[in-house]
Parts: sequence; structure tokens; C-alpha cells
Amino acid sequence: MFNPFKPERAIIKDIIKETTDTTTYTFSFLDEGVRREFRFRPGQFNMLTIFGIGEAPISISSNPAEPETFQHTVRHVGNVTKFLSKMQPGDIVGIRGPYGTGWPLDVLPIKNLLIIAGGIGLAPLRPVIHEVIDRRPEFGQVEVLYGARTPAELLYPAEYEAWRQAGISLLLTVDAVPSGTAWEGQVGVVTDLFRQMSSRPGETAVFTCGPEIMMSYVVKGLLARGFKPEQIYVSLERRMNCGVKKCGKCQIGPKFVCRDGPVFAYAELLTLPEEVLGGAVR
Amino acid sequence: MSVAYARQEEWSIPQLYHLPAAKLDPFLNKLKENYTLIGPVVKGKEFVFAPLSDPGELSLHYQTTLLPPKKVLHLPFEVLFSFHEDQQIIETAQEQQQQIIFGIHPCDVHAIAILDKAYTAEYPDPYYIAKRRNTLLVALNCSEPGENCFCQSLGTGPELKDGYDLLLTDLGNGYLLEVGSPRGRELVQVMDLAPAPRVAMVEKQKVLDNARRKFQKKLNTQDLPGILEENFRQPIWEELMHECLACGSCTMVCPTCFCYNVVDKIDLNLKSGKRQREWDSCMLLEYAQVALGHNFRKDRDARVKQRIYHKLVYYEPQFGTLGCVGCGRCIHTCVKKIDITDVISRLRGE
Amino acid sequence: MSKPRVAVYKMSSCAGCQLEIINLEPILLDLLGAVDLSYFVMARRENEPGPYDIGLVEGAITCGEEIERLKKARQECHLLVALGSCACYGGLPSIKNWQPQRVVENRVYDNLAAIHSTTAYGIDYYVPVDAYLKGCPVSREELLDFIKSTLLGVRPYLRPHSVCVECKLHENVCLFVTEKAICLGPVTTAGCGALCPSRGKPCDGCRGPANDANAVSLARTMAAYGLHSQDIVRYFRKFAGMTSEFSKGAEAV
Amino acid sequence: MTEKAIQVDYIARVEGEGALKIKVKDGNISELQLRIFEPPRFFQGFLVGRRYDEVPGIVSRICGICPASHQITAIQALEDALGIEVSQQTRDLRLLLALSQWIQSHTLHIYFLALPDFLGYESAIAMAKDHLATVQRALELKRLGNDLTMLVGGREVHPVTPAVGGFTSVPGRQELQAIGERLAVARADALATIDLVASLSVPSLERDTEHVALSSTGDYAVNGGRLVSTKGLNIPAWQYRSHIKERHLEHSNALHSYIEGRSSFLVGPLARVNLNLDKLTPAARKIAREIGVFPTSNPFYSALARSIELLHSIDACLALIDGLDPRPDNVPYTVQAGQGFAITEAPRGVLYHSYRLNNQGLIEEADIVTPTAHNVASMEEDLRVFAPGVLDLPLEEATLKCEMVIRNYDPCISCSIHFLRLEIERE
Ligand SMILES: Cc1cc2nc3c(=O)[nH]c(=O)nc-3n(C[C@H](O)[C@H](O)[C@H](O)COP(=O)(O)OP(=O)(O)OC[C@H]3O[C@@H](n4cnc5c(N)ncnc54)[C@H](O)[C@@H]3O)c2cc1C
Ligand code: SF4
Ligand code: SF4
Ligand code: SF4
Repeated sequence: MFNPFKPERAIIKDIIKETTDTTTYTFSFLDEGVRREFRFRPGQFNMLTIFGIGEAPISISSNPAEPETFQHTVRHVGNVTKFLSKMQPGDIVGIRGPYGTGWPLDVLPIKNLLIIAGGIGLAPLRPVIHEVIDRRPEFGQVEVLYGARTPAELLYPAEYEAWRQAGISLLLTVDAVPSGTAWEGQVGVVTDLFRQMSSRPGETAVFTCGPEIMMSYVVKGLLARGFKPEQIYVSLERRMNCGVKKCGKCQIGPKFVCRDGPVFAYAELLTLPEEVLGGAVR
Repeated sequence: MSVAYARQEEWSIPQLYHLPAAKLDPFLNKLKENYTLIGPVVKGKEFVFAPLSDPGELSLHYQTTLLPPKKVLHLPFEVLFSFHEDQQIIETAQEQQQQIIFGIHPCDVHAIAILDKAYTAEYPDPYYIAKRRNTLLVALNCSEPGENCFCQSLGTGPELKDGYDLLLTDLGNGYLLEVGSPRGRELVQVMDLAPAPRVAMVEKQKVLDNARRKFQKKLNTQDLPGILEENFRQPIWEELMHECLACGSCTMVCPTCFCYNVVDKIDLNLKSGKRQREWDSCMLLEYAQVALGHNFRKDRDARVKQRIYHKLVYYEPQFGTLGCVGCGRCIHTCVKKIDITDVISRLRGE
Repeated sequence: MSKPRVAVYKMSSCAGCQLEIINLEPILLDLLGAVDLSYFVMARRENEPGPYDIGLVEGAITCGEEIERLKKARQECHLLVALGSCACYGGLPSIKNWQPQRVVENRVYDNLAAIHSTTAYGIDYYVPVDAYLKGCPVSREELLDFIKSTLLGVRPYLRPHSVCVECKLHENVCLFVTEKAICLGPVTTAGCGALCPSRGKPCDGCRGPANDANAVSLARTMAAYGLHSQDIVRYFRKFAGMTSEFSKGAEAV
Repeated sequence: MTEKAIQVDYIARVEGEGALKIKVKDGNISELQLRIFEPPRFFQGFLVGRRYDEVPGIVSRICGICPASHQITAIQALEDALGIEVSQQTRDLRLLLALSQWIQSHTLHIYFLALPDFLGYESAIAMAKDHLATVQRALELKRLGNDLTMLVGGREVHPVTPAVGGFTSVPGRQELQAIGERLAVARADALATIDLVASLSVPSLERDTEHVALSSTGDYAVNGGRLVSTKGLNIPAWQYRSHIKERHLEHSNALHSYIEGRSSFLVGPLARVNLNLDKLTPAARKIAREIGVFPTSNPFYSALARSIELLHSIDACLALIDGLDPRPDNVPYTVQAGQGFAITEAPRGVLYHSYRLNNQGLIEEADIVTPTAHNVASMEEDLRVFAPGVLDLPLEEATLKCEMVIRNYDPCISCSIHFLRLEIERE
């Protein structure tokens, strides 16, 4: 019978260094059948194996329209992710997925879209941007607020121009500008961008992903600006060892982040006691 | 895939047999010819489920075992696959051995039904299923509840109604044997057994009524989710934070706990190796810790709550059932004697 | 890639932990294919000078001369590892810390002029330590996992939780609950495979406190079992009495 | 006037830390110091105030090479104090445990510590390149000893099961038989070891020494018997302190054991084989006789004595296993005040423990003398006799030869808790 724990072998096709601690990898499954059948939705993740080192959940960060070669943008923080930083094109990893719910792009009648990301949190939102660009006429106003620690740590800068050309308003901010770095944009936290943003609550869906503390301020700020909990979607992170609702690690109250999430309607999280969330999303 | 085990179905009577005490061993010997028999045996002052090499080792007069029979379906340690120098993945052969868990109590049968839900729903677990498919349950109704048992409060004992292949009730001079599935019927056919006399069912109820009177612990299930949700902040949780040792024992012995951790074991050549999973516990500090050290349940009280809320509140929306079967193992095993029934009655102000 | 160079240092110890390296018999030769035991006085006569990639330090620090050697070891090793409970916590030699130094010395020696012993500490009291391999002696499996992980440049999986977890995984009869014997398993770091309880002997805490050790609560239960406060103190002040967690246990009643 | 000095800053391939310094002036030894810079760990000091049942677990940490010997000796001393008579099964299992450690420790010494000297390698690791099969044989023998220790004791280094009154758990007959089969196969390795060691040419070193070992009327004494010597000592354990003293010699800071009214003495495999040749198992006895060097006072034959004991141990274990089907059979006892004594033969020789307990079972006094502590005076005496004869050799060779004299004793320096610490000058 099908074994959901058995990774499929995938080859590293390409490596793009994004920042000092983050890299985007392009993968392709070795098995032709697997490669052809693989499909994913924006916001879904894969379990990425380095044989002998371990496995880690990583969001897919590339365009869902091109599933035969897909990308992961990885921050090198622990065993699996740091080991990956030492690998080369042509090396083999294991991948299984995709897992989880995605951003509700098809589920909701979305007119306007507000995307708010912090740091690596842009990775699971990049497929949304790709898809929006592909299906641009279906959407109204689309705005992206994105913050990183420094200008050098902004992900995907080469693509910003294309996004803007597709009629997406992109507001950037950084926490700090190290001396010697050129930066003319905003300095401050993501929520500081609220003052400049043009998105309004009416008919807008908000997708946000970033550190939980950031998301918590984002949500507070949005609620203060008249957004409703039902409009806001957050992507959560918990420890995961299986990705398929078996190992139990990612539970938040009755929810399994791997299966019921990682994208949750904020309204849904409101039904849980604050402590159960453990983090700061509320 | 839907996995229906041991469902009560239509089949021809008789379904009730009499198994005289003297025929128990011959029956076991017969079963042993085709199945691995696993049953309660003595270990020190306790009991454990173990493969029976000789029917004489079986101790049906047990109250509870250290680990639940879960351990033969969801193994404490299990190799998921091995990988080779060329990164080929070799799945470990999934066990096909036919086995019978003999003498399993009603609470543990219910627990397996819960595990079935967790492990056979979306993304069925092939390791669990391979074993589960080949496992028959010969259950034993309880006539002597243990001091920590409270299955009665949860409707998971002392009498089993469903979920078995065969069901035994000790009537003193022998057993009433009820057939619960077609596979169970195949099992009884190895012996030439007489149908049970009509009074057997009456005697069975006497035995069970007697057992029902002996329960020392109970858990009031009325509006449990409501009670727990209302009482998320109570001094008792802080008390438990100081009391609990976070040793993890309560969850390691729980028949419905399914959590596991995954570890890759690499060989000295640094190329080949295996991926292994082992039971994990939400009571442990590292359980909810992620890279860079953030921990979502750093405080002990958050973990105590996770365990109790999961069992009594969250299982329901997750799997449509309570997560506790009242086997009392977590109470027995706890060095601090932290008692889930006591926690609930204190929250209720009883 | 050249083989990593490993040095084994001995401080105040029984040599049992370094013997565990040789006790890896079935794979010892393979191991020697993967690393160079460049400095290992117990096993070789011609020991090569540093620097080394990995330094395994066995033993507690109990005198000034050892402090100096330890500092040198720190300088010449890229990774410095505490090998065994003596090096991690002071180990059994730290029992003497709880009695007046001179009294203890006097029980052994008549002429105290030549004695320059100090409080027994684990090595991290004096130098930064990169990894701790707990146990008296260390677990060979953990030692090997550590070496493999280091070769790969990753963090090894060393069990951080209590011995009870492994005790349960092996389905032992709990000595505490069933036999009414005091066992330090609930507050002690696992990784030994619950070796002692599996053999009918309560855990005496040789691997030191687990990551969330609640020694105070355990000490209270020990008192409830009728243990005299002196007995409780002895339980906690054995292998790792110098750790703050076990100190709390010793001081709880 | 010619001055020459042999200096070994670290005596390698021994367990623990020692150094050797010999100064020679005009062909005479002007200074000889076997210096031990192993700092004392004060076991006897901190045992005071601990409970009797903690003692086996504590004393095993005196020495990681022969932990079981310390445990067995301590337990027997405590049982002596508490008036406990254990079962025959317990005695058999203890013997099995002690012998398992002989197998392990003797293999370690022969192949890893001594043999490289004779074959001209700096270590067994280096030796493996040319003598892979020999090293593999050693590893297998050592693992066998270790596995047997683990089976009976629960762990190789610092066993866990030995306890006052018996064992906390006992091995099953099946497991014993399985290891018995391996032991039977390993006899061939033991025989090969004897052949190998017997083929080595040993330097001569004749000195009039007193050899001391346990001896019993029945078997080759290991865990009991009377302490006897080649010069007429014959005492039970409790009389140890009236005959064996320690002295603080001027030239050395170490305490030297000596026999009251006489001088230094030698313990260990050589003393045992010399004194108890007749009690060896038949095969070992036959070979020892055929070789014909025993009794001998040349300490360079220690390795040969060890190899004979290796075969003896295997045969003795086989005989023990044959008759064992262990069941839990600890004897009950009550704690009371008392004093007890025990002597056993650790792999390196005579090990003495004695304890005084109060009526709560707390230790009031502990006295432990290890084999290496017994031997240290003898080591120095050997060097005094041996060193002048090698002084004309190139320094490197002379140094090696002197180190070999020390390694003959398989000294376990960290367990020699009776040493005083020396001022160290380490360049
Ligand atoms: C749904 C989801 C999507 C994610 N997407 C991305 C992404 O696109 N890019 C990215 O860089 N990171 C992402 N992360 C975080 C990433 O999973 C962790 O950084 C990673 O697991 C760390 O693994 P490690 O082996 O490097 O770290 P270690 O600290 O060595 O972790 C050891 C093991 O712990 C578990 N673990 C540790 N931290 C986490 C964590 N934060 N979440 C889940 N399991 C954890 C894993 O099983 C991991 O193998 C995502 C996490 C989740 C849950
Ligand atoms: S068994 Fe008891 S002490 Fe241990 S984690 Fe569970 S509740 Fe806490
Ligand atoms: S930790 Fe234990 S085994 Fe290791 S050196 Fe210290 S006493 Fe010996
Ligand atoms: S015997 Fe000790 S380690 Fe094992 S479960 Fe009981 S308390 Fe924990």
C-alpha cells in the first residue's frame, strides 16, 4: 500500500543564494511519473529529507503553474537546513508532499488581496503572487507589505519589478540599515507600513506569514483598522515529524497544523484559548 | 481506504459457546498452530502483554498491564525505511505475521478502535495497518476492576459490546465465548465447542454487575469540554506545574497516545542508515520545541493541560470520540500520583 | 578530506569512559578508519601534538595542575567535549565537596602537606564546553552518534528527557511505583536505555538532571516515602550534586 | 663523571597518569622516582557517611578497568560486617563476573599494552596495520569478556547488578549457554594467545621477591581464600592489617606496601600462577607445566602468566556455566553495626576492602588497598635492579625497556588511591 512516509528522491537543479542565511533551491523528482503527477497549491509545504540527517517541513515557494521544477526557500537554522546549505546541484534529497491546506485562493471569492510578510514568511506567499500574476484579471487591488531585518535580507528582490508591473503595489520596510548600505525606503517594522497602505477592509482578504510576534501585531493593527477576523488568514509553524497528522507534534488544541493548516482563518484560531496557541498570534 | 475491523455483521447462529476451563489450554495450543499468541503474562509484580511460548504462561487474572497492547501495533521503536549509499530507499518489510491478542480487556479494545481512527484515516499508516490487519482480538470482559480503573464512567468497560473477534467472560467454571466477527468464527471452529447454555447470558450479567459495583474511581463526563474550557485558568494547574515531574510516564503507558518522534540513524560510512520512529510524549520539554530554541509549551502546566485537554476535549473534534478509555494506567504509573479523575472532580468543585 | 584528529585527556577519573572507546570492539577498526586517535595516552606511546579537531576530556577537575592542562586542551581543540559525568558535573569525586576538605583528606592521608586538592568540578566550571556526553560511564552509542554527527557537522540526537521514558519503552516494572524503591529516573537524563532499572536497580542519577528535572517535587515524594532528609541529600549529592537542579532536590526538605 | 637520565613524562599504555625519572651518576642510580601525578579522589574519605548499599556503586568508580572486582570485594566485606551468608549460586555468579573481567582485562593488557612493546610498535593501533588478524583476535576476545560481564553484571564498565545479598537480577540459562558456546570457540584464541606470548623473548630480571596471592584448598582462588606468599605468609582477610603495612619512604612520596618484618612484595597473575599452579584448570595447568618457566620471579613473564590465566578463565567459566540455571535467590538480612573484611584477586592482583558500619548502615570507616598500590614498591625495586643493565643502550631503547618493566604490572594508576600526589614538573 501507499507509504506516505517514504520520500521520493529529488535532485537539486539549481541553487540561488538569497541572503547570508537563506537560499532558494530548485528541485525536480528523479522519477518521471512522480515528477509529472506532482501538483501543489500556494501555501502548501513538502517534507524535505536529507538522508541520515533528518526531515523538515518547508513551504513551496515557486509558481504552482510549473510543478515539474519547484522551489524551496530555506533559512539555514538547524540540522537539516544547515546541511542543505552544503549541498550542490546534482545532489539528491528526499521529498514527500505536498501537504497542508494552502491559502484560500480558490475557495473564497476574493476580490482584493493584502499580503503581509516578514522575513522568510514571504516564501509561502510567493506562489500566491505568482498565481495572482497569472490570473491577474480575476483580482482587484493587490498589495504586498514586506519587511526584513536589513535591505540585504529582503527575499526575491529581482522579482519586485515584475510584480509591480503586474499592478501589485509593493511596500517594503527594513528593521535597520547597516552602515554602508544604500536604502532609501522605509525603516521600521511591517506594521509601520499600514500608514502607507491603500488596502481597505471592504472585499479584501489578508494573507500573512512571518514570525508569530509579527503576525500578532499585524492582526491587532488590522482589527484596529476595521478588518474582521474572518478576512484574515495566517500561516503557522509548529514542530512536525510527519506532515500527515500522525506524529502529533503540531497540534494546537484540536487542530493539526500539518493538516488543518498551516494556513488558518484567524477567526478559527479565536475559538482557542490564548495559551493553547502558545505563541503570540493572538 | 476504509478499514473496518471486527465489525458486528450478519452471520448464522450459534454465536455463543461454552469454553470449559479445562479446554482453555488446548484451545490456545490449537490457535498457536496458525497464529502468534500474545497475552498477559506475569512480570515481577505486574503484567505485560508478551508472546506466549506456552499457554501456561497466560495470566488471565490480571487487572491491567504495564504497556497497553498498542505496543504490538504501533511499536515503541519502528524502522520506517533504510537508505543506502546510493540513496536508494528500501522499505522495511511490513510484518505479515498473523497474531491474536488474547485476553485483551474492553478498555484496551476501545483504545485500539481509537488508534484505528488516528492511523487509518487520511494518509493511512501502512506500518500500523499491516499489523492491524493481521491482528485478531480475543477480548475478556472484566470481572475484577483494578484500583485505578474508571472505564465504567466512559462506557468502555467492564463489558465489551463491540470491536472484538471473540469475547470471553469468566463465569467461574469456564468461559462464555461470544463470536464478534467472521474471523472470530473461524477461530472457534478449530475446537469442537458446545453452544453456551441459555443461562450463560444471565450469569454473564451477574458477573458484570458484580464488577460494576467494585469500581473505586469515576470520572463525571457530563459537559466535560465545557467544564475544561471554563477552567483553563485555575490554581490547580499551577499546583500541577509544581507537582508534575514531566517524566513522560503517563503518556508512555497510555493506550490512546499515538505521538512519535523520528530519528535518522546513520552508519559509520556516513552514507547508509535508517529512519526510525519511537514513541514520544507531549509531557516532555523538547516536544514542542522548534529550531532556534523557541518552545510552544515551555511551562510544565501547559504540558499537563495539553495532555488532559487532548484526552478529554480535543479528541472529540479530531476523531469523534473521547481520548481516554479509563484504563487507569497513567494514574498507576505516576510517581506523583497525579490522577486525571481527581483533577476533573476538583475542577468541578466536587 | 583528512581524518579528524581526536585527543583523549584524562583528569580525575577512573578511566572507564576512555575504556569505553576501546570497548567499541566490533567497530573499533572502522572507527579508526574514520578518525585519527592522535592523542590517547592509555592506548598509545607516541602521541602526536595538537591542534586537534575533537578533544574528549574524561574526569573531574580536582587540582590546579588539571586546570592548567584543561586550559591547554581547550586551546588546542576545536571542539571540547565533556566525556562522562565526572567531566560533565564533577561526578562521584564531587561527593567530597559536601564534607570539609581537610576532614576528607585526613581520612586518607596522614601527611597533608603534599595534598593540593580543590573542590571537584565539571570541566565547564573552568572552560567553555561544546558538548556533554553524560553517563558513568558514557554510553557507547551516544559517543558513536556524537562522533558521526560531528563528522557530518550536525547536532547529535542526545536524549534530553527523563530515564522514565526509556524505562517505559522497555516496559520495565517501575521500581518506584511497584517496588517502593526510590529511583532518580524521573529527574535524570535518559540515553542509558534505562540500564539500571532494567536490571532491577533504581536509577542513581549518574547522567545528571534531565532537561526539565523537577527535583524539588521528587524530593517531596521521597520524604513522603519516609526517607530521612539526610537520605534525600545523599541521593541528590552523588554524581551531579553540583548542578543547580539536583542541589534544589537536596535542599528541598 | 658521566651523568645520564631516563625520563618518561607520561608512562603510556597504562591506566592513569604516572611518570618515571631515573638519574644515573657514574653507573649508579642516584635518583629513581616512579611518580604518580594522578590526583587523589578520596574515595575512602567520602565513603564515610554514605549508606552501605551505595558502596558497591561508588567503589566501582575507583577503577573503570576492574570495577567488578571492587564491587565484589566491597560487597563481600559488607556481607562480612552484616553477617550474611550468600547462596552458592550467588558465589558462582560472582566468580563468573570476576573471571569475565579477567578475560577482558588480560586481553587488554596482553594485546594493547604489552604486545606492542615486544613487537616493536607504539600501539595496537599501529600494530593492526601489519598484524590485523592478531588485533582482530584481541578485539573478539575482549568483546567476549565484556559480553560476559554485561550478561552477569548488566554493564561492562561499572556493572549494576551485584548487590549485598546477591544480585538485583540474574541472567537466564539460555543466555548463559549462548555465551558458553562462544567461550568454547574462544578457547582456540586463548591457546593461540599463549603460543604468541610464549614465543616472545623476554629480558631477564632476577630479583628476590615475595609473591603474594590468595589461595584456597579448592579452586584457583579468586573471590576468597587465605592470603599466602612464597615466604610463608598465610592469613585470613581480617588479619590483613596486622601484617601488611604502608610506609612513607624518603625517596618517594608514594605510600609503599610492605609485609611487616619484611619488605615489598608482588601481587598479580605472576604471583598467582607461581603460588597456585596446581589449582589451574587441567588444560591451563598442563600447558603451564609444559612451558616450564613457572615458578619464576622474572616479572617479564607476567604476560605469559596472564595468557595462561586467560585460558584458565575461559575453562573455569565454561564449567560454571554448565551448572548454572539462575533464579532470584538473594538472602534477606537486617542492617546492624559491624566491621567486615574481604580480599579478592582483581585482574592485577590482591585487592583489599574493609568497612566499619554503624547500626544505621552508614559507613564509619573505609579502608581500600588496590593491587597497584601493593605493587608500586616492587615496581621501583625492579627498576633499581633492571635499569643499570640497560644504561649502555641508546637512550630511547633504555627508556622503552624501563617502561616495559612498569607495564609488566599492568598498573592501574587511577585506582591506586593510596598514592600521594607529587609535585609535578612536566616540561
Ligand atoms: C508548515 C511549515 C512550513 C515551513 N516553511 C519553511 C520555509 O519555507 N522555509 C524555511 O526556511 N523554513 C520553513 N519552516 C521552518 C522549518 O521547518 C524549520 O526551520 C526546520 O524544520 C528546521 O529543521 P532543522 O533540521 O534545520 O532544525 P533542527 O533544529 O535541527 O530541527 C530538528 C527537527 O525538529 C523539527 N523542527 C525544528 N524546528 C521546526 C519548525 N520550526 N517547524 C517544524 N519542525 C521543526 C524538525 O522535525 C527538524 O527536523 C516551515 C515550518 C513549517 C511547520
Ligand atoms: S507520570 Fe505523572 S509526573 Fe510523570 S509526566 Fe505524567 S503526570 Fe507528570
Ligand atoms: S564518569 Fe564514571 S566512568 Fe567516566 S571516568 Fe568518571 S567515574 Fe569513570
Ligand atoms: S523505575 Fe525509575 S526510571 Fe523506571 S519508570 Fe520507575 S521511576 Fe522511572
